[in-house]
Amino acid sequence: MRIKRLRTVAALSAVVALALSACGGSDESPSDGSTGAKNEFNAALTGVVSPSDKKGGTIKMANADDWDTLDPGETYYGYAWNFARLYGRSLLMFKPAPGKESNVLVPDLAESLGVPSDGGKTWTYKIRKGVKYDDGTEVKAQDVKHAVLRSTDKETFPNGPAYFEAFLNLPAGYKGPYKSKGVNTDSAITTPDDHTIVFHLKNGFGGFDYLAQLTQTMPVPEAKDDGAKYRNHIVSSGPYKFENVQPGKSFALARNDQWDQATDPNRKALPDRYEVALKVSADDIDNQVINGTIDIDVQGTGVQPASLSKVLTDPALKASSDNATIARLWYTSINPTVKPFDNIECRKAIEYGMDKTSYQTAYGGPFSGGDLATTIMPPLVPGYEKFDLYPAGPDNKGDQAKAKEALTACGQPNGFSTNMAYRSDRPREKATAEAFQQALKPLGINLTLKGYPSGDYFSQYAGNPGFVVKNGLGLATNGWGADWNDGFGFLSQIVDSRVIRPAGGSSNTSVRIPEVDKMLDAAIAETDTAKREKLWAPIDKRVMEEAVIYPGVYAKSLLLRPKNLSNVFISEAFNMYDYLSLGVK
Amino acid sequence: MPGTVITYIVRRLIAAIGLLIIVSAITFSIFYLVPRWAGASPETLANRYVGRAATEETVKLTAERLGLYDPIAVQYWNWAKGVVVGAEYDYGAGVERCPAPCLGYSFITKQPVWPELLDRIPVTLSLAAGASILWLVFGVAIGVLSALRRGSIFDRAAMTVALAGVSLPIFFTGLISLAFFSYRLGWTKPGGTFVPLTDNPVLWAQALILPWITLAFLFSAQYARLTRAGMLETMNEDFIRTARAKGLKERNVVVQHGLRGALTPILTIFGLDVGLLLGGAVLTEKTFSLPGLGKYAVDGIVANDLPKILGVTLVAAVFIVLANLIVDLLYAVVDPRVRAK
Amino acid sequence: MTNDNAFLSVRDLRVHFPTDDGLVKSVDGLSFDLERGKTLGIVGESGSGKSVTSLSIMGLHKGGSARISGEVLLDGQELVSSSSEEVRLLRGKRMAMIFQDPLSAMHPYYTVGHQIIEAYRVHNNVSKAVAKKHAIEMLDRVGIPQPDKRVDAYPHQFSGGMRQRAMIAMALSCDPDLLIADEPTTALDVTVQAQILDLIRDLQSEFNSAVIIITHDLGVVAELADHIQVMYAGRAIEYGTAEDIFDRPQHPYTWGLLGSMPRIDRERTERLIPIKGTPPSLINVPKGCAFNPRCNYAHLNGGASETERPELLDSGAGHMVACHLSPQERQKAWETDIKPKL
Amino acid sequence: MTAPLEVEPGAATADPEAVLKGMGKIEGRSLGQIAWMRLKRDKVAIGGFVIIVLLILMAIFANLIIKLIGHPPNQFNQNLIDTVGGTLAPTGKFGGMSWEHPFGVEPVNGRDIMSRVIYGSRISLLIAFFATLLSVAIGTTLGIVAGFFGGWVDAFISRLMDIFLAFPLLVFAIALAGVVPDDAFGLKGDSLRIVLLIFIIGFFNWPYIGRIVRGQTISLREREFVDAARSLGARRPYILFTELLPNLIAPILVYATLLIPTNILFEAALSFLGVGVRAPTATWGGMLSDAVTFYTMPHFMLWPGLAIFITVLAFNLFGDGLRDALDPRSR
Repeated sequence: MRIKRLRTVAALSAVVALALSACGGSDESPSDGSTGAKNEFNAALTGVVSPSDKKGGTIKMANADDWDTLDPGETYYGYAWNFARLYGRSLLMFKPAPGKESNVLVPDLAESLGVPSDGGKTWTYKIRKGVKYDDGTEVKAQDVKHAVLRSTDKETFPNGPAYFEAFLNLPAGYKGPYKSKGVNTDSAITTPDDHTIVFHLKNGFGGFDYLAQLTQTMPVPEAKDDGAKYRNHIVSSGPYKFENVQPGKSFALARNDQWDQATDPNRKALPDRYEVALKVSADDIDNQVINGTIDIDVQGTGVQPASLSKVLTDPALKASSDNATIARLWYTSINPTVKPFDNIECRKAIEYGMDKTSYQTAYGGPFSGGDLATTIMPPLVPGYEKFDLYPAGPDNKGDQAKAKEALTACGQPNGFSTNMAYRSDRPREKATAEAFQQALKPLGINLTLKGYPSGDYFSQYAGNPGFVVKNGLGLATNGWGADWNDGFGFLSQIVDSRVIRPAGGSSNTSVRIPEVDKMLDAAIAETDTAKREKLWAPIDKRVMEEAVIYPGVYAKSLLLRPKNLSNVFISEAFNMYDYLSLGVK
Repeated sequence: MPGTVITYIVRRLIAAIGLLIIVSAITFSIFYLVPRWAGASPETLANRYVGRAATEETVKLTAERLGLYDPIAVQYWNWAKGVVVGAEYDYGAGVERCPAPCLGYSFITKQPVWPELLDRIPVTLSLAAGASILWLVFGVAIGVLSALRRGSIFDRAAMTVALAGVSLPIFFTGLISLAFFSYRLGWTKPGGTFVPLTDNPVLWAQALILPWITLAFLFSAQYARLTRAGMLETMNEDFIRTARAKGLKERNVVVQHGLRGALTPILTIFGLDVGLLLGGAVLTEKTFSLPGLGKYAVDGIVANDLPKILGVTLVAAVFIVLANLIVDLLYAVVDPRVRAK
Repeated sequence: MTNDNAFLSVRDLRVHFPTDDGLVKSVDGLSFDLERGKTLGIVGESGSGKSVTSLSIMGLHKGGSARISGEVLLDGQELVSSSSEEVRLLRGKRMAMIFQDPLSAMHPYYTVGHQIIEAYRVHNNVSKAVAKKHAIEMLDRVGIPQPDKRVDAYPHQFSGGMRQRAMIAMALSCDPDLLIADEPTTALDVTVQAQILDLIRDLQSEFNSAVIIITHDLGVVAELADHIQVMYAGRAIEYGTAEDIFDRPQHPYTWGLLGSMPRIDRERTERLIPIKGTPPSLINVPKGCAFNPRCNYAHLNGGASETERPELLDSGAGHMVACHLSPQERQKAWETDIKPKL
Repeated sequence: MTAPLEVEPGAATADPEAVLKGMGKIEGRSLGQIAWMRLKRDKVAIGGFVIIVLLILMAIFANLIIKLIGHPPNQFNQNLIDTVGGTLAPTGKFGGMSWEHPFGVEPVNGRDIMSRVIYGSRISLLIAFFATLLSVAIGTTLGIVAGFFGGWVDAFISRLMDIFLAFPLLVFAIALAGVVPDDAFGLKGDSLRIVLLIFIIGFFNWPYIGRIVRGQTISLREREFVDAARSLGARRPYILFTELLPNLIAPILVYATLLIPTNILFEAALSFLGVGVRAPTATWGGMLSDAVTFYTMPHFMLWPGLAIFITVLAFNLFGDGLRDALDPRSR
C-alpha cells in the first residue's frame, strides 16, 4: 500500500495573505539551467539534471493505484495536480523550476497574478487570448466560471478541495450548476467579457492567488460537461489531450495541436506522448524504473521497501536517486478522551517512553521514512521553529526514567492497558503500532493493536469520536501534509478542535484546546506575513505541551530519477519530479 | 428426446436463477447487517463516500442518494430490479440510464460496475483458460502414467511431487516464483500488466505464464492424484477385464475403455474448478496483481464498495452455476446412463 | 491323467501374488485336461482359486505382479511362457470368456453392438458395417429379439438375462474353441439362469467348443458339466465325471458343497453339513490338508491331515481325490452320514 | 507399447480383504484393528503422524520453547537492522541467520523469525483443528438428517449445500472477516479473531463432508431397510443411528484428517490477505504477507512458507495413509 498524499481542506473562511508567504525564499539563486546538475545523489533537489530542449519521444509513467480521478474539479492528490497541468491550464500555477523557486506563483491561463480590490474581497484575472481547447474552440472566462462552480457540487465531486464554496459569495443554498440550474451566481463570479473573470468573496482573502492555481480553475466547457462522467472525456486546454482513457487501466496523452506555445510561457511540451499505466504492482514499477522501461513512478512517494536496499547499496543507483523532503508529518494521536490519557502525565509517559528511532525505522528509515520529528510543523513550512519538549534520551530511543516519573505522577506507576489504532493496509503504520507496543512494554503499558481499513479509518474508526471513546483507542497513527507549504494549511485541520465532527471524518482526533483555537483565529487574522509566520510555532508548542500528539517523522521519500529523460528536477511545491518540464533524451 | 432435454435445461436454468437470487440476497444481507451490528448508521456509512470537507447535509444527501436509509428489503429490491430491468443513475449533470444488467455504480469511483466487470472477465478467463489447459493435460497425463506404472519410480516420484504440490499454498509458490523468475532473472513480467490476447498474444502470454504455471502446478498435482486414483479404480473394473478378454490391444484397453471411464468424474471436478476459478482466482490474482475478478473483489472489499462486491459475487455465482449446468449436460453426453434419467 | 486328445491341458499351474501381507498362493499346483466338445466344471468357494485359474489360462494375469509357473497348453501351444502379445492374439479368437455380472462386465458408455463389433474386429479385418451385421446375427443367435434395434442399445437398457445373452454373443463372436464361463448365472434370476445354461449348452454343441464353467454352485455344473473339478485353497481336491461327483463324492469338502446346494426337487430344510469356519488364508495355508481345520472327519486318521498334505490320487476310473481318509472310511461316512440327509 | 502400459491386473482378483479375512492371526479382529495394523506398516503415513505429533507438541509448548530460545516473537531487535544505512535489512548475512537467530530476523524490526514461526503453529493448528471439528459436526449432523429422513428434508439440506457450494467462498470469507468489528460476541483481540476464523472456515466447509455423510447414510439406510424387512418389524430410528454412526466413523475420520490441511491453507490464505489474526500476533500467512514487500530477502518468506508446507504435507501423508488403511481398495 502506498502512502498517498492527502491534502488539506481549509473549510474556514479567513483573510489570509498567503501569497507572500511563498515568496519568502525566492532570493535563493536559481540553479544553472544551461550546464545542468551532475548526476549524483540528490542532484535534482536543487538543479536541473540533463537539461535539453529536444522534442519528441514518449514518457512512460506508471501508478500503483488507480488515479483518484482525472477530473480537474475533483482530483486531490499532489501527483495528480502535478500531472493535470499537462492537459489543463489553471489561472495560475507554481513555477516549474527546481528548489525553492517552485513555490513561486506565476500566471498560466491568466495574463498576470490576480488583481485584488475591495480589501481583498474581489479578485480579477485577465485570461490570455488565443488559448484553445483541443476541439479548436477558444477558452473563455465563462468556462473558468463554470469549472469553479461545478467543483462546489460536493455530492457529485465529494473528494475535491472545498476552498471555493468556503470563500466565494455564493447564493444561499447553491448546490452547483447541475442541481441549481439557472440560479444567478453573479454574486460569486462575474465575467464582464470573454477574457475577464472576477471572483467575489465573502471576506477579504489576501491569499486568493493560491486558490487560483487549483486545478479547479482549469476551464471546463459547459456544453461538454456531464458531471461525474466528464472524467472519462476531459476537454484539454493544455499542450496535451487525452488519446484514450481506459478507466482503471491506462490512459495516454498526445499533443494537442490547438495548443499554442505563444500563449504559454511556462510549458516546453517536449515529448510527443505521455503513457500512464494504472494499477501496476508497486514493486514492478520500481524494477521497471531501474531498468528504464518505465520512466517515472507517477505517485512520487518513493521506492518500495524491497528496492530500498537495492538503491542504497548500489552506488550507481544511489547516484541516480533523490531524497526529497516532504512537508508532511507522520504522527500518532494521543486521545485525551480515553482513560487514563485524560491525565496529561500519562500522555507525557508516551511522549517520553516511545523509541523515536523505531518510529523512524517503521516508516522506512532515514531515507525512505524521514527525519526524527519533535514538532508538529515540518521544517519545510515557513514559520517552523525547532524545539523538543520531550527529549527522547541521548540515542533517541526514549527516556525511560522520565516516562516512569510521568507514570507515577499519573497515578499509574505500574503502567496500564490501552488500544492503538492503525490502518491495517498500510504496513508502515502496522510497523509503527508494533513499535509502540514494544517500546511501551517495559513501562508496563500494554497496547492492544487494532487495525482498520484505511478507507474507513477516519469516517468510522479513529476519526469518529464516539467510536474512539467506546473502543478505548488511546493511540491512533495519523499523518498530515498541507496542500501548499503554509502554517495555516498545515495546522488548522489537525489542531483546531472545531473541525472534529461527531459523525466522524476528521483527521484531528485528539486536539481539543480552546486556547489553541483562539491562537489559530488570531494568526489567520494577522495580515502581516512575517508576523503571522511567527505565530505558528507557539501554536505548535502549545499543542505539544498538552502532549496530545506524538510527532514521529518529517516525511522524506527516495525517488528514482528517470534515466532516459531530460530536464529532471524536483519541485518543492509537489515534493516530486516536475512533470511539466520533462523531455525525452 | 430434444424436447425433454430442453425442458431439463429450462428447469435447471430456473433453479439456477433461484440459486442466484438466494446467493445475492445473502451477500446483500451480510454486507447490510454486519456493519450495522458494528454500530454503523446510514450517516457513518455515507461518511466514507464523501470527502473530508463534507457538511452534515452532504452526508445526509449522499446517504439518501445511495439509498442507505431504506430498509434492507427495499435496498435489495432496488438492486435486483436494476439487474433485471436496468436503473437510472444521477451523475450530477443529469440522469443516466444504466441498462440491464445494471449492477449499480461504484460508490467510490462512480463507474458503472458491469462494464468494469466485463473488463475484468477476460483477465480471469485468460488465467483460467491457460491454467486449466495446462493442468488438465499434465495432471491427467501424469495421473494416467502413474496409474499404469503403479509402484514404479515414475509413479512414486510423480505422486511425491503431486502430494508436495497440493501441500503448497499458491501464494507461497507464487511469491517464490515471482521473486525468482520475475525479479531476479527478469524472465517474465511480474504481473499487473494484462494485455488482451487480441492486442498482443506474446505480451498476453508473457504476463500470464507465471500465474498459469503456478496455478497449474497446484491443480496438476490434484488432478494427477485424482486421475491416478480414478484410473486405478477403472482399470479394476470388470469391463476392463472383458476388454482384455476380447483380445484388445492394451493401448486400446487403456485409452478407449479405461480413460473413458476414469475421465468422466474428472470432467465433473474440472467443470466445477473452472467455474470456481472464473468467479475469481483471488489468491492467484492477488499474488500476481492480475486485474481480474478476484482482485476486483478484494479491492472492493478493502474499499468497502458494496456495489462492486455484490456484482462480483453475483458474477462468480453465475459462473459456478453455469459450470454446474454445463458439467451436468456434458455428463449426459458422456454417460448414456445419465441420459436415460 | 495325461490325455493326448486334450484340447486344453493345464500342468502344475501355480499363480502367486506377492502382497504387503505376504505371498498369496491363489493357485498352487493345478493340473487338468479338457477335450473339444466337453465341459469342465470348476467348483469351489470364493478364494479357492477357480477364477484365478481361468484368468491365468486367458493370460489375463500376465504382466502384473502375479508369479505364474507351470504349463497351459491350448491345442498344443504353451501359453505361460508365451509373450503377452501372442496370448492376446488368442484371446477372444480361440478362447473367450463370459463373466459373472454382465452389467459391470460391459462398458456402460458403449452400445452393446459397439462392444461386439469391437470384439469381432480385433481378430477379423472387416469393415464396421460387416462387423455390425455379424453382431446382429450373433445377437439373433443368442435369442435376443429385434437384434437390429437392440444392437444400438446400451447395456443398462437390457434386462439381466438379455445382457448375459449379449455377453455370450460377444464371447462367441469369433467362434472360439475354448469358452470359459465364470459364474455365468450367479447374478441372474433363477428362471433366467436355466435359460442361459440351456443357451450355453446349445451353443456348445453347435460350435463344438470346449467349455469351462466356473461356479460355487454345484447345481449349475450338474446340468452342464461332463467333468467336475472341486477346488479348495488353490488346489484341486477332487476330480471326476459329473456322476462321480454327484453320486459318489469322496471328499468331505465336496459333501459340504453338496449339502449346501439348494435343490428344486427338495423341500427346503436345514443345511445338512454346514461347512464351519471361513476359507483359509492363502498366505498361511493350514499345514497338511488345507481343509483340516474345517473337516468333521480329520480326527479319523490319527493326525495325518494336520501334518501331511494329501496327494490328488486316482481312486478308480479317473475319479481323483486328495484326502487322507481311507476309501472305506469315506464310503462309510458318505453312506451313513451324508447321503440320507441329501 | 503394450507391455509398459499394462496395468497390474492382479489387483482385480487378489482381493486383500479376502486375504486378510482369512489370516489366522487376526481372525475376528475389528476393522479398526486391521486398519491400525496396516497403518503401522505404512512408514510414510507414520512419518507424517510423527511430524503432526511434534507439531502439536510444538504448538502446545510454544511459549515454553520460545522462552528457551530467548526471543519473544514480538520483540524488536533493531540492533540487528541496518537503520543507519537506511536499507532496514538485517545486517547479518542470509537475513541475519546465526546461532542466536537460526532462521534470521525480520527486516525493519528485527523480530526473530524462528520464534514467530513456532508461535504461528499455534494459531494455525488451533484454527484448523476447531474449524475441522465444526465442519464435521455440522456436516455429519445435516448429512445424517438429510440421508436418513429423505424427502423434503433431504431436498432442503441438499439445496442448502448447493447454495454453499455456489458461493465464491474465499471472497466471502475475506469480506466477512473484514467487516466484523473488533469487539463482538463478548470477545475481543486474538481470541475473537480466532473464534471468528474457526467459525468462518468451519462454516463454509461443512457441505463437502455433509455430502459424503449423506451418501453414506442413504446407502446404509437402504441396506438397513432390507435387513429390517427380513427381521421382526421395523427398527427404531435410534437403533439405526447407533448402527449408523460406527459405519460413518471411517469416512469421517479420513475426511477430517484431510480437511485439516485444507483448513490450514485456508487460514493461511485469509491471514495472507490481511483478514486473519491481528498484528503483531505471528501467523504463517501473515508473515508471508509481510514478506511480500521484502521479496528481495527470500529468507523472510521461506520459513513461514516451509512451515505451512511441512504441516500440510504431514497431514496429507497421514490422511492418505489412513484412507488406504481404512479402505484398501483405494490403494
